[in-house]
Amino acid sequence: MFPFCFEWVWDMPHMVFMGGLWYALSIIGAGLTFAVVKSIIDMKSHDGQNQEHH
Amino acid sequence: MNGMPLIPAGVNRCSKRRFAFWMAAVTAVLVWGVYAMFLIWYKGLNQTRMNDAYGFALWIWADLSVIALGGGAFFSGFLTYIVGKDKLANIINFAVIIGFICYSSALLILTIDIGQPLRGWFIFWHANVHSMLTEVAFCLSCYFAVLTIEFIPLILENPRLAKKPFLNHLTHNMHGVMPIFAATGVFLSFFHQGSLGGVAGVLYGRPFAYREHVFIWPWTFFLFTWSAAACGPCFTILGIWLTEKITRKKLVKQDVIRLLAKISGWMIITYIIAKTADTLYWAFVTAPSRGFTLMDFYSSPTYNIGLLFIEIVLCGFVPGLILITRKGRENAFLLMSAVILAVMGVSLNRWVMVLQVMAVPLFSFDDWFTYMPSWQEVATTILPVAYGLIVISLAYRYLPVFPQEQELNPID
Amino acid sequence: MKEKHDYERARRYGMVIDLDKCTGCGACMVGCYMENNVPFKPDETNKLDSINWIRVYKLNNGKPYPETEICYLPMPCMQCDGVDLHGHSPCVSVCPAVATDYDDDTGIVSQIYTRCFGCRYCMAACPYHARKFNWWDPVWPADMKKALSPDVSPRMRGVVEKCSFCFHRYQLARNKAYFENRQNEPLGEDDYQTACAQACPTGTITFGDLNNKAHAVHQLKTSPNAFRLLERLGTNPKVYYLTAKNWVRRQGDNYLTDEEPGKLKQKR
Amino acid sequence: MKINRRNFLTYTTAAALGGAAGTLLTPVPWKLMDDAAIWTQNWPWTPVPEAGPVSYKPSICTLCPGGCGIYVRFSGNRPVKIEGMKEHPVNKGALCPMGLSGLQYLYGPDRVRSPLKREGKRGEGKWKKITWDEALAAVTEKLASLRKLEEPQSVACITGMEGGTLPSLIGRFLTVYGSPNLMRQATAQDAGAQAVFLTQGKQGTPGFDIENADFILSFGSGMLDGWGAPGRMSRLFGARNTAQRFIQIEPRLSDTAASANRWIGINPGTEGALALGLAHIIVKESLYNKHFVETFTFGFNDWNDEAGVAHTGFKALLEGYGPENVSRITGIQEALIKSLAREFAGSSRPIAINGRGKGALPGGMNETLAVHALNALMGNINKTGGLYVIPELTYAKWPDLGMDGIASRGMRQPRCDGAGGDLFPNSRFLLNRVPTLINTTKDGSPVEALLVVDANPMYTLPDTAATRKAFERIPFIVSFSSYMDETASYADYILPDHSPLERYQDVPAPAGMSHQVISLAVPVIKPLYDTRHTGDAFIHMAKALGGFIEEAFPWNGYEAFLEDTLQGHWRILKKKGVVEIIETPAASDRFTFNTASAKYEFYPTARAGTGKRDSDVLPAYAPAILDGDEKTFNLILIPCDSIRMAGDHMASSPFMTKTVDDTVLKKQMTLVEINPATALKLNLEEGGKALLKTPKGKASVLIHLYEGIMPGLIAMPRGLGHTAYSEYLANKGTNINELMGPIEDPASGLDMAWGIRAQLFRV
Repeated sequence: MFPFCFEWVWDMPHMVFMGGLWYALSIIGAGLTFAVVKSIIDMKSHDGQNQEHH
Repeated sequence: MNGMPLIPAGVNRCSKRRFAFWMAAVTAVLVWGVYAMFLIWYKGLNQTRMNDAYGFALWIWADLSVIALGGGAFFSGFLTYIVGKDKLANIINFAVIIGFICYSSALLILTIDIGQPLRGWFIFWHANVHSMLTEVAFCLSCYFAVLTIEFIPLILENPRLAKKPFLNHLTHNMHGVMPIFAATGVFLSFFHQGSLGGVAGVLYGRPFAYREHVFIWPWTFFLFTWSAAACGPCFTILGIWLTEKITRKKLVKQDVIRLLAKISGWMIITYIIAKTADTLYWAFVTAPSRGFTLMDFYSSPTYNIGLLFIEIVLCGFVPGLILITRKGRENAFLLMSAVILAVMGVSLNRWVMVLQVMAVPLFSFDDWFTYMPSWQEVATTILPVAYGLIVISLAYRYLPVFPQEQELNPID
Repeated sequence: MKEKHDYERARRYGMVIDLDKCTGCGACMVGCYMENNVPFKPDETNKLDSINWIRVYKLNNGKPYPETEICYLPMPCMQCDGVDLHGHSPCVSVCPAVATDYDDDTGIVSQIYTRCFGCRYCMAACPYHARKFNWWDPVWPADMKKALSPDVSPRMRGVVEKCSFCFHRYQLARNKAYFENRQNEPLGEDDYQTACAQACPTGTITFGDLNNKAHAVHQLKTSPNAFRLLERLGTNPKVYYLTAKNWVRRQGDNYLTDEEPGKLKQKR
Repeated sequence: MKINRRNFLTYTTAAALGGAAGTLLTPVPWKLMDDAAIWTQNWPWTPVPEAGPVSYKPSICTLCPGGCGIYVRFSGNRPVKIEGMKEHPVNKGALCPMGLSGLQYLYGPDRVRSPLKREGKRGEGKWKKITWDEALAAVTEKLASLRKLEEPQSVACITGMEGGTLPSLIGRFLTVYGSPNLMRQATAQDAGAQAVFLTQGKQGTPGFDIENADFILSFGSGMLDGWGAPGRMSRLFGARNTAQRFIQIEPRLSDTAASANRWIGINPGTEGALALGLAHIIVKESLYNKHFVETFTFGFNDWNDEAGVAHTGFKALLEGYGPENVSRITGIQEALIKSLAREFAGSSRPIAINGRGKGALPGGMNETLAVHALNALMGNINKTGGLYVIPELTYAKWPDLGMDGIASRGMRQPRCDGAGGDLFPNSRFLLNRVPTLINTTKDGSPVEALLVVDANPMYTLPDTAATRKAFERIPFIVSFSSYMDETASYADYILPDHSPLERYQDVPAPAGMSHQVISLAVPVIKPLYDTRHTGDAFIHMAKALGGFIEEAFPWNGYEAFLEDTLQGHWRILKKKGVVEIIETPAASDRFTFNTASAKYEFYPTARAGTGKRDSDVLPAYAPAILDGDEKTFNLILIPCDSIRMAGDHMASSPFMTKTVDDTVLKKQMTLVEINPATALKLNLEEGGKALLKTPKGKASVLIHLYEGIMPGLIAMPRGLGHTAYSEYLANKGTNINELMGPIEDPASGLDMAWGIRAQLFRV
């Protein structure tokens, strides 16, 4: 899974597969971080007011 | 805080007593399953009737089936967020819940199924990128994470939680980035649905399962994704229909259902044509090159050629044709028959691609291998059903799952 | 990058099993049990729940008395080279956790018991049923633990095991060669033999390096009577069988009614 | 910011979540998971074998009479594997599954770990651990009291078939004690030995030079199913040259038949008739070795005795065995009988062998004589590729016996099995007759005390129910078994012997070998448990009994006795483990016979006597009269042997049982083989349940359809159905001896049974 695991090889299959994986994980991570951070900022700026979102 | 209502505003729910009674009944089944599960963890897989010939059995079928049926989530998400079928936003919550249940169940079943559950994480840590199962494990868990993320905003819409400012903002912001998650989910789903097909298709030692490859993917890779996308929505429709029957309420407008049914119908028809082509090529080119005739694979009383007919014609072409015709979709009986047939069809396909693969003898001095699950296997397979019912019940009671419910069931 | 496996030059250990010599005595099985710490249960009659690294099958020509013939067929792990001889044997390519691997030095398919987490995908992939699962905790009654060999680690419940061509013997032979300062020479036939080949009282099993002209298997495998099990699947087993009986050969693979064993165009 | 309950909760939750997230970024969770994974390898029931320096110790496998050479592989001081000894003349490296799993007989769960005294009822399994002093004192006391009553002949001893000096030591003990009743269960080898005595006048066992024969005609001998020394037989089969022909004659396609060049199905029990039928053709067509027959044999042609009485010879006997007649008896086509006879006689070194399966049952004496006659017709006696006689070893070095009156009187009593008496003068022991003799005695039992050494008669004797009934009437039973076998578990005292790898045992004349090989099994490991060599136990008892008995045993232990006995061989044996004596008799000695006529006797004069007609003396075809009426019991049950199963007193090891196919044993049930045609008539299906009934008993069995068995027969594997031992062997299937009874051969008294009538019902 990580390049420091001993079965890791820098070959095409590993790069494609793990590339895809880490790519997906980064998107999920970034998306989540964005939502959480933005919510904190929003909460501060709206002074704790609820927001209509529908 | 305690004064806040738990039940969403503007909808009617049954009495606490009645709900508790229902939950107790389902929980009893759940406890039975959990008991079996612990028995298996404690005593080992000898509690099952799997054997060296039948290393994959009931669970793997259940696993593949729930994932295929949970395919409604990714495909609805794809249609709603990416294609832009806004109408489907009315069922996307339910589709996500079904998906969540299916995928969490699948992961649970996998932890029961492996001989050394404490080493389960080796699949990530020591991943073999050539194995279809590795691909399944990665995409499955990632997609489960996505489903959880998709489920969270809905949970946060519970009236009591929605009062918290941070959670309120979080809901809003998560909705904002949802198309990105949905797209990621579609990407992951495409691969893991496919790699589940690949699991069987790459088995070149098993001529019943083996299929010719396109690049590194066997045909079953595409057929599995395709069939999950085609039949998953049918399971969503079936779920909605059952919920409506149980709650005795109309929850989703019929035009939404019909739209989903129409898309599903076209998917099924195209899928089954592809599946037919695949079957013909396999039966007349791939298998004979390995010394097998088609009937070699269907020579047992259990696994006879009738199965192929049921899978392709009865549970493939028939529901597909019903769903692509307007009259079929508009007739409630035909619609639901088609939906049930399609769900059965995809489940049967998964059954065949797991259990029949194991059953077919490869040597003339071997007989067909037989297998009957033990009660522990049955209990742990029913466990997700009970679990699913509990999650749906809770979600339906406390969360605004169906946006059209208020409109369809106005409270005087 | 993984070094490309040199099929012609590298060692490829294999077996040639002369079915016309096999009397079905089962000595190979017992020799293997003892060598490899194979466990045993009070009831071993369910052969699908019985751990055997090599199992002797009984084939029957199906003809009525007194035209009946039987033939015994010992079946160890075939140590497949896989499609196109790349080492992607049916099992190795599917194991999600690299718990089984193809050794480029010897062509032997390994199994790491402590790595295996028991998903059994390899068992589903193997057409020879060579892989066995530890459905039960192994139990050694009375003082039987004292007979366990330290060369092969006993397995635990929930993992897959299979014939290793007695790989530990290869390692011991290499160590010995190193101490005797002949590490640069290829191992001789006698330096490394599997327990079953050694135990076989009739000399049915010949073991050696298929690529080494000095080893008997090199020549034996080219016999017109040689065939491999289910070779039409493209598994490329390194276990060859010899028989003069056509009916046995026919049962070793699948043939359409108009096909004749040995007369098909074969990929090597 | 004020801390109140609400935001306190929020902050703690946030902190916990943050902490959890933070931890995930450290190696801690991975380390913990890794530990969990490692823990699964350290389950206390997953052993880690201790490593040690590797060494090999040579010895001899004594699990069967084969006497194969072995190397025991050690890891440190633990024996971990048994491998064949390449340089041993018998097996040359080859071993059978039993020998390979020998360590399971050392470490296994069936071992008796200390002397035991019965506590509950017989066979109940309640035991009290006692010391060796107590155990030996109890047995000695019983023996002394029987001597005091002047009834030493009421002590009997059953020994194993291994031969060697231990039975001789026990025989010496019994002689000086005053009992003639030393017995063992006769096998085909004993029938062969008697045939050798009758035809050649020599005491010894027949040896077959299969190595050099070019045509092997086996009358049902399971050459590859455990007959003779299995290691040797398998090795010979693997190394045979293509010119060698091997014909197997039996009603069932056994593993031996499957490996033969040709398998000829025959009506069961008619092998003797076929041998005579073949001889008929050979004689009629003058294909026999005329020089040998004319010069060195007696009774081939008709002859007149000293009194001038005319007698018929062997040639005249053969008149009645023309191909037509023999074909009718055996079910083999006339043309095949003729061609077989010509092929046999046309070979340069043909050899005929008999003894069904492993040779567990002796069979009829006439049948053995008829087969030996085939060898004699070809002159293949005591020469390359032929039938040799391995003379019995004599142990001259022992001091002469002094015997008191009690002993002398006791020794003059008739044997309790009737062997050597008027009825069966040429038989040395007839254990098969003992149960019936005990059961038909009106009061009490002729046997007051029974000592059982290396034997398990309660399992191995035919007609288990009768044996059990007889044993019930024996007041005092002592077993010296190392294992909790059926007899041991029924005994009053168990004085456990060392297991084979823990004890000295000399192995002369391995079964079937063509020349003398003496091997010595040496202990490779100190005894694991509180056991004692049976030889030591007997020497100890002799000393305790005092008087002449003590004087007869001047040795301080079995090892000293063995050293004294083996004399010159001892040093070589201690060093090499084996002495090989290959005697190539000088051409002049080769055909020297010790019979009355000093010739090879086709007409065994030793059988002649008052009232005996020529037809009683010549080896006419005398079929065994099977128990049961033909109409009710319309099928015939025959035992079948497999090298993967042991049917003798050494039971199968767990690993042997593990190799047994599921077409032989399924869960706790034996599968019997029947022909699909028979099954069709009886409405039986593969794997179906059935009830098997014989005049001796009944058993619940499963059905296995097998094309390779003659229609009308039922084959049942020998070696299953143990009631004692551990769960690895007990209650698995049916013991065929429960269904089969002995049939007394009128000529020898030996058990001539090869089957029994039976019926089979679907249930």
